[in-house]
Amino acid sequence: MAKKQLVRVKVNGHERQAEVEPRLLLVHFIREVLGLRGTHVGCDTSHCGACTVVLDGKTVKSCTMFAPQADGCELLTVEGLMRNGTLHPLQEGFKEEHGLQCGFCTPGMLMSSYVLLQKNKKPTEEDIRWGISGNLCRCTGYQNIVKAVLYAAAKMEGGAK
Amino acid sequence: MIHPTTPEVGGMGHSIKRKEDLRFIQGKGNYVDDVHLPDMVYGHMVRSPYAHARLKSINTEKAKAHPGVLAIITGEDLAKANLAWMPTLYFDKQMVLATGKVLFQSQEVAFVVAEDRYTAADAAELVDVEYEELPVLVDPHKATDPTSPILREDREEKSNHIFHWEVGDKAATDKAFQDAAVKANVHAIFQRCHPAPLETCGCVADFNRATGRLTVYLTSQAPHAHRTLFALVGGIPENNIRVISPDIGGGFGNKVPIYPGYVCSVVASLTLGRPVKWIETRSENLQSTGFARDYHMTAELAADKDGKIQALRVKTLADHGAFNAAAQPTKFPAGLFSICTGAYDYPNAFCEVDGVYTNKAPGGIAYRCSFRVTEAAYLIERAVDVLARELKVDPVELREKNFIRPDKFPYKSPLGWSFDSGNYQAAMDLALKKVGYAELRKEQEEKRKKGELMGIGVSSFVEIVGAGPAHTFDIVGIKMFDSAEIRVHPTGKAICRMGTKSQGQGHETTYAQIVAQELGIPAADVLVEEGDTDTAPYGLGTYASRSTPVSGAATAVAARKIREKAKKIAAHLLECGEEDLEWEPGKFFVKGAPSKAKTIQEIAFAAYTNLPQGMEAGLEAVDYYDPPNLTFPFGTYICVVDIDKGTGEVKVRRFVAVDDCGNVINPMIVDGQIHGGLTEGLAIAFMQQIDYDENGNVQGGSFMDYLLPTAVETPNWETDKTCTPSPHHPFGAKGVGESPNVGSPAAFVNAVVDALAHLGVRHIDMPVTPWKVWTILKEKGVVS
Amino acid sequence: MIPPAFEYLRPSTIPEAVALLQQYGEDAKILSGGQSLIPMMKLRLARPAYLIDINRIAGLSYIKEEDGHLKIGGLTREAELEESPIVHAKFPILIDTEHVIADPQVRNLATVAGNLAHGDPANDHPATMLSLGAKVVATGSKGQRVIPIEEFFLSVFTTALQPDEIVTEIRIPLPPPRSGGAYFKLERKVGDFATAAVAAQVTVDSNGTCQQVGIGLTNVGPTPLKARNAEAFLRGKKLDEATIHQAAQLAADEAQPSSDLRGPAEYKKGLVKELAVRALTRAVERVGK
Amino acid sequence: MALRIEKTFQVSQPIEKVWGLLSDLAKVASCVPGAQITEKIDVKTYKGSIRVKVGPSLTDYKGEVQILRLDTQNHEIEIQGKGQDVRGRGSASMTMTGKLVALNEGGTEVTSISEVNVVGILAQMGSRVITEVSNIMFDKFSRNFQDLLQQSADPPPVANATTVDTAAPSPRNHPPAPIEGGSIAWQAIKQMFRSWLRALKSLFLGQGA
Repeated sequence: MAKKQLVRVKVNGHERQAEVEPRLLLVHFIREVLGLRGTHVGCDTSHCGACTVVLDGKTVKSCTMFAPQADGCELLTVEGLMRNGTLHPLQEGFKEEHGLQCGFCTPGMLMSSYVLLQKNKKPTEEDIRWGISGNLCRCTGYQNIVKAVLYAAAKMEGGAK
Repeated sequence: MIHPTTPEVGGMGHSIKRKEDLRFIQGKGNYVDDVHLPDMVYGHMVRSPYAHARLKSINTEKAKAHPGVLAIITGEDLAKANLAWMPTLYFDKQMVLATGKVLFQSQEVAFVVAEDRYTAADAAELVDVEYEELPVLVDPHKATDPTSPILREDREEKSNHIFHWEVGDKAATDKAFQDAAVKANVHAIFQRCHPAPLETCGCVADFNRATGRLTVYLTSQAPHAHRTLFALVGGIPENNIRVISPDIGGGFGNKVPIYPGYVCSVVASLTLGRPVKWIETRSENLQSTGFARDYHMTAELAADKDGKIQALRVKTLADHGAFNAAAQPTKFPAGLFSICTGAYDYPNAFCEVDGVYTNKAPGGIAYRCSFRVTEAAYLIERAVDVLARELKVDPVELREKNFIRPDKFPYKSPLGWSFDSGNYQAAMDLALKKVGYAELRKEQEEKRKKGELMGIGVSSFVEIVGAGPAHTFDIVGIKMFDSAEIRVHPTGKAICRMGTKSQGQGHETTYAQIVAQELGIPAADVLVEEGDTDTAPYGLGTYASRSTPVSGAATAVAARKIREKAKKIAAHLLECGEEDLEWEPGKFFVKGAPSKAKTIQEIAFAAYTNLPQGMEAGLEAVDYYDPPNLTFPFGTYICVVDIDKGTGEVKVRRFVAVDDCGNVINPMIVDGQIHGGLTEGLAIAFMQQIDYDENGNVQGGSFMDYLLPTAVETPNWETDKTCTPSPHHPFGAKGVGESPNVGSPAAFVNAVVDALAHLGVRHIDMPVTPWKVWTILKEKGVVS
Repeated sequence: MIPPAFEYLRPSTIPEAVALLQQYGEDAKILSGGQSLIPMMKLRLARPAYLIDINRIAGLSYIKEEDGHLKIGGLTREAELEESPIVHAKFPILIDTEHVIADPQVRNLATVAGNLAHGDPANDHPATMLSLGAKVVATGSKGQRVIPIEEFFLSVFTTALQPDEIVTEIRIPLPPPRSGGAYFKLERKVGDFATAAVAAQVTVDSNGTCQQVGIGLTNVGPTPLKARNAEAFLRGKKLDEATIHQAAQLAADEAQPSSDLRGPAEYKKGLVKELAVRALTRAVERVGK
Repeated sequence: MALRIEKTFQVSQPIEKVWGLLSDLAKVASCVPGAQITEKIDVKTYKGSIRVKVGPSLTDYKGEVQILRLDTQNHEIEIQGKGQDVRGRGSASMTMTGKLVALNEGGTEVTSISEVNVVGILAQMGSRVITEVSNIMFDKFSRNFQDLLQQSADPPPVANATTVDTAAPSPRNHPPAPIEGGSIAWQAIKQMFRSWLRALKSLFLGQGA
């Protein structure tokens, strides 16, 4: 068995660490070692984006990284979006605009949208569609997801004024 | 017709926000892979790389010796327990783990159980299976050739032919064709595709040796039916089985059958006395679980010279793969395919279907569809377009001329269905207006002069959903009723338990709205619970757009039973006769004296505290609803496409969808269903295909080649509605989840063919890829 | 899907990484962005015994102008190129390319160098770099060497890199004034490899006569292809519509596609022609800007 | 995945000399690196295994090769090779018909028509590159065959007009192979797997490395 690696991360603001086999995929580290099961696995070829998390401010597919690669990094998962018991505007937007059905893609969608809005405060519909193009949804046809992100963008802009 | 309720009550017609969303947006859903039990171990399937091969030996010694490996199950092991085969949902059987030979690539051969999933995967590679490759049968048209290998040695009948089924009046239909002034035909393949919900299939089987109870957490669209099947197949007393279908990450028909992985997990848990988790990978999902369609169809239409259709003749070859695992409960081998007469009124039809085995994954499941309705709707809507070309009339005009008129309902179709209600012209009119049809035709004419290619595709589909009446449907003999159990608590809040299972359709919200509508208890105060067979009343599950037509009806009827009792209590409280009371959602009041009223909450409290003499306490009811008929949702879809001549790419410029699903519970959710279904229709029309090469290798066995549209490929959908309630449904609803997937493929393909019609193009098979379009343009000399 | 086990090594300098490559030879594999390697490992088609993670090597991630070149570090991510002001100002062709490589999450990890070092004829940067006349800087046990891009791709998934070499930099000559470039790709959906794609970079003189031109083709042969005949044809000519069409035909003739799920070979040749017209036309349009 | 690959090349050696090589499995096998003949069933049939190591991938195949038809008069040989991945993930088989025609100038024209069938994960996941790789593989096969002829003949062969050097030969590809016997088919299969594996290690959708 390969030598275990110590992986230290700050996940949703909390320091966590564990010794793991180096081949442990980041998504399994998050789900099974950290116990954060909001991040999902939907494929095996890096296409679906259900496993999307934010690593040092950037979205990554956590099924296409080994846990040791995240050592020393800051992770944000869907469980970390809520602040002080209040839904993030994106979470609110997904609910208000019916941006989800089965909910399986939702955490990944939220994380991609989160970084999209960090980089682009007033995205167009086109920007949003390209911004979530690494995330597959089988239920919604994306239309209401786009609306949900626009809802959040408007709310966040409003809040900033 | 539907009594209006306030937004606070949130009865039918209100777009209230979904109750289930709160947990999903916080990452607190509970899907099967999220189930984590103490001492849980993991299963991994060893699969055949060959499409057809004799199994010479399986050596598990090395794998067993691998540290962390707990058990390895083979077909021979299962055979000892008489479990090597299991029944499919359609009068066939399927190997759980292969014995003798393998019949399709990725077939299940052995099941490895280990302490963790990494170890299980490692050990699976150490299972040494020796195969002898056999000739492969891929082309269904060659299935009955004398030179083709016989695939199923287990069957008495030494043939790859599964069934021949026919319906309709052959003689009258043939005669109509002889007499017809105009005939048209189309040969259309509805390609093999896969529902590919974002969550794959999986389970956690937990056999408790101390109690003798088996709990199975299952990605199941039909938990009760699965419990019964486990009991029948496994011989475990049904009271000792509990199936829990937790949150389901999409189903679309994929999660109706029982798969070998479930059975192996149960066997492993029984053997080890530990919980066993098995979650399939995406490749396994696409390559081995229920595929859909694979119908090779020919339709002929006969019409008089004015374009009145006289007859339809259909001949179809159905490729079922290695086992007929069609997950369908009708009495007909081709399900409801005989809805293929469409929205049109004509006297004669004849339809025949032959099913065959090939070396492909088993199935024939209903992918967002009521058992072959998608194939049928696609076929007739394509055929009508071809006939319009033949007659040189506008496809809209031809449809309008032949529509079943509203006064003809209930309409008896030539293949035997009784259509409940419809107003096809109304949906057509609204769609034409919304899309601006006349202007588009003008634009097309001008573009053609400039050599530009644009097309307008119309589809006026009729669906048949809501399985279904006991005379037509059953699953292993169990009738296709469904159920609801409502219990109103003393404080006027309620819990509603169902026999169905949401996979994203929003049941927790919509059933609550039905209760709100019927009892006036705010939807927010109604908890809806599904998926636990220990607590929910028996039901057949969610597929075939049956939740609203069947369980929705049961909910309404159960609520009405409660209302009957509530009325008695109200009369007691108001000291009047029941006949003096009138109801409006939320309260009974004395006729002519609205202030003399008792709210449902007051009545609920009284049901536990202040009952009339002799009445038993509590306020609850159960209903098992057997629908008197199916429902027939319909609509008109119009698609506008532009074709890039240089690349063959088709761009969907606009898509107008007018749906009629009768009375609507939650318009927001209905719209969401339509968006999703149209997107799957788009994917089927242009992208999705599970193909096989000549050696039986799956092409399209991962998301690398099984193409699902992203937000970039998906257009904005323009939706609208007409409303023609179902006359036999308690609140006039029809069901909607599948309409967009059933009705849209023809609209897309008709649009592309329309763009090329002036070049003599009459049909293009799905998926309509850029290279297919370009090749046609090249053949027609449009590109050099 | 579960990758097979491996030993994880994390060097902090290039020499350390090279030494590890030498030590473990073919049993080792460099882990950079990992967006091609890890999916392969998950399918157990790749099973390196040692994974040398170079992501923590400092100073390998940069985009800078120096010595008449745009220099891209060996660890520079695709997304960084996409966001670089220099690239936006001077290399619109690279922005085109970024837009169609895989998807946003993959671009956040995948490196430009990896996109080349992989030697996949379906990757997008090879064609772009061929059109731009880039050079690949490889560092190995014998030091550093500079490989012209046209000598880099040897065969399907085979590059000129030696087993102990790592791509540490990519150098792209800064385009002279009156240059423009574009990349046109047809993909079945976002995230897919190209059915075919064409990169074109042109420089014209004040009369509009073509001085320099580079044309690269994606996924229409065993290696990324440089359309040399088309390039030769264009040099010294005015880039009008007719000329562009003729050159596009030459490029199509140079393509050597195979039939596969993305379409028959004939279609792909037709696509090369069409996309070459579009890429050259856009490149010429961009000259003015 | 089924492919048909036809290759033709000319050599300066006389037909009998070329035939001597083409019909001798053991000799031909000497240029197959990494292959091991584990068992000689008879003069026409061998069992063997190949360990293929390409970049990060290591794969073991085992199988059988046999001469199906040997027509000395017409200088035609039909060879079938079959290999199974020992991890149980698929197989490849090839039936190659080799035919020699004497040229007027004294040389020989060698034609091979091969039907290759690939089954399993390589065919599932690798269809986009199998044709490319197979073509290259057969080009290499042609070249290796000519190299072998050249080694056993003093005069250099005539310039090869039909084959293309598609890859720089890597020294690692040609270690002295401890092989007792083998065949053209073995070599072909061997090379095929090498190439496929090289291809497959790279064909996944995510780009970059």
